[in-house]
Amino acid sequence: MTPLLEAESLGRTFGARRAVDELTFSLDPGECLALFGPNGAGKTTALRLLAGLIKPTTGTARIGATRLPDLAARSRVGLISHRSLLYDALTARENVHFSARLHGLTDATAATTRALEALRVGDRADVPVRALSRGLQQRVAIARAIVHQPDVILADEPYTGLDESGSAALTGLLQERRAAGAALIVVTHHLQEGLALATHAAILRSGRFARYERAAGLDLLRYAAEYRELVA
Amino acid sequence: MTPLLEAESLGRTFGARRAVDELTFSLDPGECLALFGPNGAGKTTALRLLAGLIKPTTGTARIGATRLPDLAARSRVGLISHRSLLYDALTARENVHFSARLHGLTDATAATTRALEALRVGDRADVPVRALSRGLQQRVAIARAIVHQPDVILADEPYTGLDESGSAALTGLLQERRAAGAALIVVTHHLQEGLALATHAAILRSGRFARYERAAGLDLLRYAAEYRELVA
Amino acid sequence: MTHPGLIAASWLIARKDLAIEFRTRSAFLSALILSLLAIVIFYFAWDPTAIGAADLAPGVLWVTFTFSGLLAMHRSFGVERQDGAIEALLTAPIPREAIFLGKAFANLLFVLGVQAIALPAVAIFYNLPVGHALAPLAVVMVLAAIGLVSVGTLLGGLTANTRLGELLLPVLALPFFVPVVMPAAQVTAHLLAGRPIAEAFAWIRILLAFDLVFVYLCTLVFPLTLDD
Amino acid sequence: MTHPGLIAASWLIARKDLAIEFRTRSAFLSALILSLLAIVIFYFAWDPTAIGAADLAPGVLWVTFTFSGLLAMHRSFGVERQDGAIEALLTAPIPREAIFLGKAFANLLFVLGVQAIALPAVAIFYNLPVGHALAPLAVVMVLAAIGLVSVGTLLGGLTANTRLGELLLPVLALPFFVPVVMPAAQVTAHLLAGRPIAEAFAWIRILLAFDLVFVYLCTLVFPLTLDD
Amino acid sequence: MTSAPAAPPVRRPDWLLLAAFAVVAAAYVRAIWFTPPDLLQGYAQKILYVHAPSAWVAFLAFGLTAAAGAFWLFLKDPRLDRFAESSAEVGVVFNTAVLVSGPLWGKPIWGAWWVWDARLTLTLFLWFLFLGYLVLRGAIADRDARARYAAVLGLLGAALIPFIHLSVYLFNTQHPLPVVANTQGIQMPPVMAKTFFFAFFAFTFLYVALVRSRYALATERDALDDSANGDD
Ligand code: HEM
Ligand SMILES: Nc1ncnc2c1ncn2[C@@H]1O[C@H](COP(=O)(O)OP(=O)(O)OP(=O)(O)O)[C@@H](O)[C@H]1O
Ligand SMILES: Nc1ncnc2c1ncn2[C@@H]1O[C@H](COP(=O)(O)OP(=O)(O)OP(=O)(O)O)[C@@H](O)[C@H]1O
Ligand SMILES: [Mg+2]
Ligand SMILES: [Mg+2]
Repeated sequence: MTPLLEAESLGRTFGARRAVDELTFSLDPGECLALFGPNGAGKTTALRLLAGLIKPTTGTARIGATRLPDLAARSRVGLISHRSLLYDALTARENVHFSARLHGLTDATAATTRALEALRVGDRADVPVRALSRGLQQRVAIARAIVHQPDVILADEPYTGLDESGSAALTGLLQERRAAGAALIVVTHHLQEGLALATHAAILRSGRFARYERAAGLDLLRYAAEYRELVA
Repeated sequence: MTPLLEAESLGRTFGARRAVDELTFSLDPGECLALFGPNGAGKTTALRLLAGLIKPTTGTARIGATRLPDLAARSRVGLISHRSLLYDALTARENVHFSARLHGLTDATAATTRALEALRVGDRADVPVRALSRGLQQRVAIARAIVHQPDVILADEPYTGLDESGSAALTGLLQERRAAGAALIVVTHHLQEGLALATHAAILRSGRFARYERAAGLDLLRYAAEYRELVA
Repeated sequence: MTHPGLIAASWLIARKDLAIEFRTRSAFLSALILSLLAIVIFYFAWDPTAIGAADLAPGVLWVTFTFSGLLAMHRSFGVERQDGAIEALLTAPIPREAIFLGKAFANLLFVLGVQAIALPAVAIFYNLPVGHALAPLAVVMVLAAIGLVSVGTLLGGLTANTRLGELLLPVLALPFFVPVVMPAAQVTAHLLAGRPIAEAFAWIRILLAFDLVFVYLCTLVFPLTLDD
Repeated sequence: MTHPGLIAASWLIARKDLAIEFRTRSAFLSALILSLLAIVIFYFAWDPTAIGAADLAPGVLWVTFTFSGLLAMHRSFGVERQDGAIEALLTAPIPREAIFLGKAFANLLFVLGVQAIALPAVAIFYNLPVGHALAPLAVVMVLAAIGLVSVGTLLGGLTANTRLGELLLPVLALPFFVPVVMPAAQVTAHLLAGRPIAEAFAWIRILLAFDLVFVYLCTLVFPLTLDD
Repeated sequence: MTSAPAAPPVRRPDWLLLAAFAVVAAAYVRAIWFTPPDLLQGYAQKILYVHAPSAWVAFLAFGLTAAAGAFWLFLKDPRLDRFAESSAEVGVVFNTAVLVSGPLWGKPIWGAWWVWDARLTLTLFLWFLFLGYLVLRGAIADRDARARYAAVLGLLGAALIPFIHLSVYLFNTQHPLPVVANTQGIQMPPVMAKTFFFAFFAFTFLYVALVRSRYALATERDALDDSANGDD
């Protein structure tokens, strides 16, 4: 069976800086990779490459059989960026609905409501995003990213700004997608947060995997200690 | 002795929404308030009021003896906002240096270098901020906010995007300022993170303090449980 | 769940842009006032005893259109940049050309709206009889607007892209405006001078050719300005 | 550690703005494009048999400045809004007037820069001998630029906080440009026609008065446009 | 936290407004049937009785708008702002009346819709100022900011008027108008003059009545979004 998400010596340089350096890995349906690494390690760049937002300087990324940034591939990806990707003059509902339409959902309105409810911002859905607090905006941003129920979810520090209930909602949502056979990559600086969901864990350092393993057997404290010295 | 930071029935409404509802409290030198609360509780608005960025609809805020937004008061405040407040076309050094000059530092250059070193971005200080990763930008933002060694530090989710070493650097820096007699307010959604520094802890709910107490005696787990049901 | 086609996607984007514009109805109104103001102010930039209104009108008209047009295009990508919204469009399963066509269409409506007011205004304030030449003028304006908008939207994309914006590309795009606006201005001059429309046909044919070429070319080139 | 005074702070801000402008030349480039475009359009809409170059040029020049000026003012606060940088200025211990003066000064240099390029461009296009009147022309341009910039910067700040942004600015600003553009254009015409500047003193007096009144007034009211 | 919107108060017929319309009507009956037509201009001249009074009211309205704004800056009394808003909106209507009646009159009299006479031009720019003022108001959500910005613009506008008049006047004296306009000096038989001033009174009365009812609307709206969810 072909993996759902596949990167082959995927790399990107900015000027002289190798932000991402020939990454090779793949995820099957239902797998979730927790991606850790120090600031500037290349995590965001890696996700942007896998979302087809920027062109790789080396290698390729595939969703199922199709290569990025092909249309068919893009349609299956959902990116939770660390920018909201929202139009702040429009309301939460309008933003999510627009995204739903762009993805060709036939029941865009229903899907929009569902997504907003899932993140518990239904009651604030009709004010301009501009007027929402940061955490509420983050919820809308997530709703926008997953309204089309993508097979591949790329989440860049998705818990940023979320309170307890928001985090719970997000975790629930990611687990649900995973159970439905989606492949996830979650970037975060909180090992615990990341490992809670993960089937695999990886540590990125200056663009390369310093570690990549199954999350099953991992002991949080040991892993944390090793991470610390690995990065130092 | 007069408190260093003082809020008297400080309130702000947006349209009909009471974002902050008549808060009254004060901090002495060396005190640190950890401010918790669900999304949309009013934390950011409260900090913006205390920084003199927005006008209160009720009450007043004072730094030492002087009222905000007086010039003398503003000069003693350092705000770590959840936006970077940086010019992304300029380099980290230029941004911080500019801020240092605005605060009338005589040794602006030295202070800039010191601040950047303290946050361990010295080596990336001379690329445009635009080209920095999110966490690195957050470090620069913090450096900008504290380069003038403010007596009052208002930090709105300051750990956002920071990795281990960044967080450590920030914590160290905040402790140092506190020891030097500064008063701090740290907004965060991670109770542990917040309580690590705090002399006081408060929970904001729809603009009001649901709890406000000394942090000393608090047991993290109990507090977490109580917080959860308080908010739910 | 089928991906929206080129037209459908373009239409979605155009509608979204217009929605943002009209979130406060005043957006369009101000574009109108702007062009009126420009026209009125320009009257005072020249010595009316030395220059007849009819001689000025074409230049004034087209500078006004160009400016309000550029404003629209600039705005239409400023909106996208704000919170990285453009990236949402780039990750969406729509052809990148749709982004161009959608925005171009929204901008076209914008510019046409401005023209619809600006022309009568010029007629009144510069008291020119435009009645006799209204039909050909309208044709010229639509044709020119199409060219102007297609090039301008492309330019807007260039300048909005921080990476390219810093290069000289905007300046390089300048020459492409000339062949669009220049004939328009000349035809307008012809018509307002009351010369026979026949003379203008040559120009109009050129305009048409430019439109076809530029709309096609810009749609083609636009995706290149996006991916980084 | 003493807070920087009004002048010092203004200078800091002006320098910062210019630094940014030099990094990303985008605004200056688009201003230039616009200017050249205007010049070109008028050139092609121009019927040399009907109008003498010396009669047309002044208007073209000032129409051009008006627009490029508007661009500068808009840019100057767009920069601040990006990542909330303006809030850093607001929390800094500097008089708010300094923000106005700093930005106004940067904008002034910006506009003068555009003029410095547009004037020769016009001179070449319409082959006008400007040499003999260069000194008085320069004076007029500076006076006019001061007027445009003071009002424009204030309104730029005002509109930057509204939902309409760049669209609203010209709507509010253009009426204020009348008493600037008109005298400036008239004096320029005088000078290009080789007439003695003495005849134009009445105009220059208006310019001066406008500058004095509005620089003062704008500096005074600017803080009102900032604190939320 | 959306409380129920306040029920709009029951509409009572606006007697003052009705009275004002009656008086204006009376002025017209007098103008058309009991005042001899102008010797030169015939019935076209009847326009005068709309035209000139409207012009007067337009200028009056702008003056009062600017003044109200200026006072608001010191007193911060919302009523002043509401008045400014109402006066501006009513003023723009009368101003438009001048700009329509004028050309309608000018076409037969001068043979041109428009003449760049100082007075005409001034009216035109007054109209632009009005529109800009109203558009600006429409573009700001926050009530306080709206009032402040509007006040600022009003002040600047007031300072601008004389400059425009002066420069346009100079513009015309330097080179006589292409079309002869004589809107200077009113010499008319006493009957005409009486009607003329009656019309002035009637229009001023109408202005007062209109502003009053528009003011009531503004009060209502503010009360409404005080109770509504105030986001934007
Ligand atoms: C400041 C604003 C204005 C005021 C106070 C004003 C006032 C007047 C007055 C008092 C008259 C009667 C003069 C007479 O009978 O000799 C008049 C005539 C006239 N006005 Fe205006 N007017 C104003 C603006 C305008 C505008 C904007 C137009 C637009 C074209 C206009 C067009 C005319 C015309 C065509 C006449 C009749 C021709 C004549 O009597 O010379 N006026 N105006
Ligand atoms: N547009 C760009 N131009 C130049 N350099 C860039 C650009 N984007 C990223 N970089 C560099 O590439 C490296 C990786 O950036 P990236 O954002 O992927 O890091 P990250 O792992 O996401 O860090 P963080 O944890 O802070 O988000 C950084 O050194 C950054 O400075
Ligand atoms: N400019 C604004 N206009 C209207 N409403 C606003 C504005 N800013 C904030 N609000 C509202 O005020 C309330 C408090 O916002 P605030 O940003 O202070 O919350 P917060 O505690 O910081 O939340 P978060 O944890 O998500 O950052 C929210 O309901 C928000 O919608
Ligand atoms: Mg990142
Ligand atoms: Mg917040």
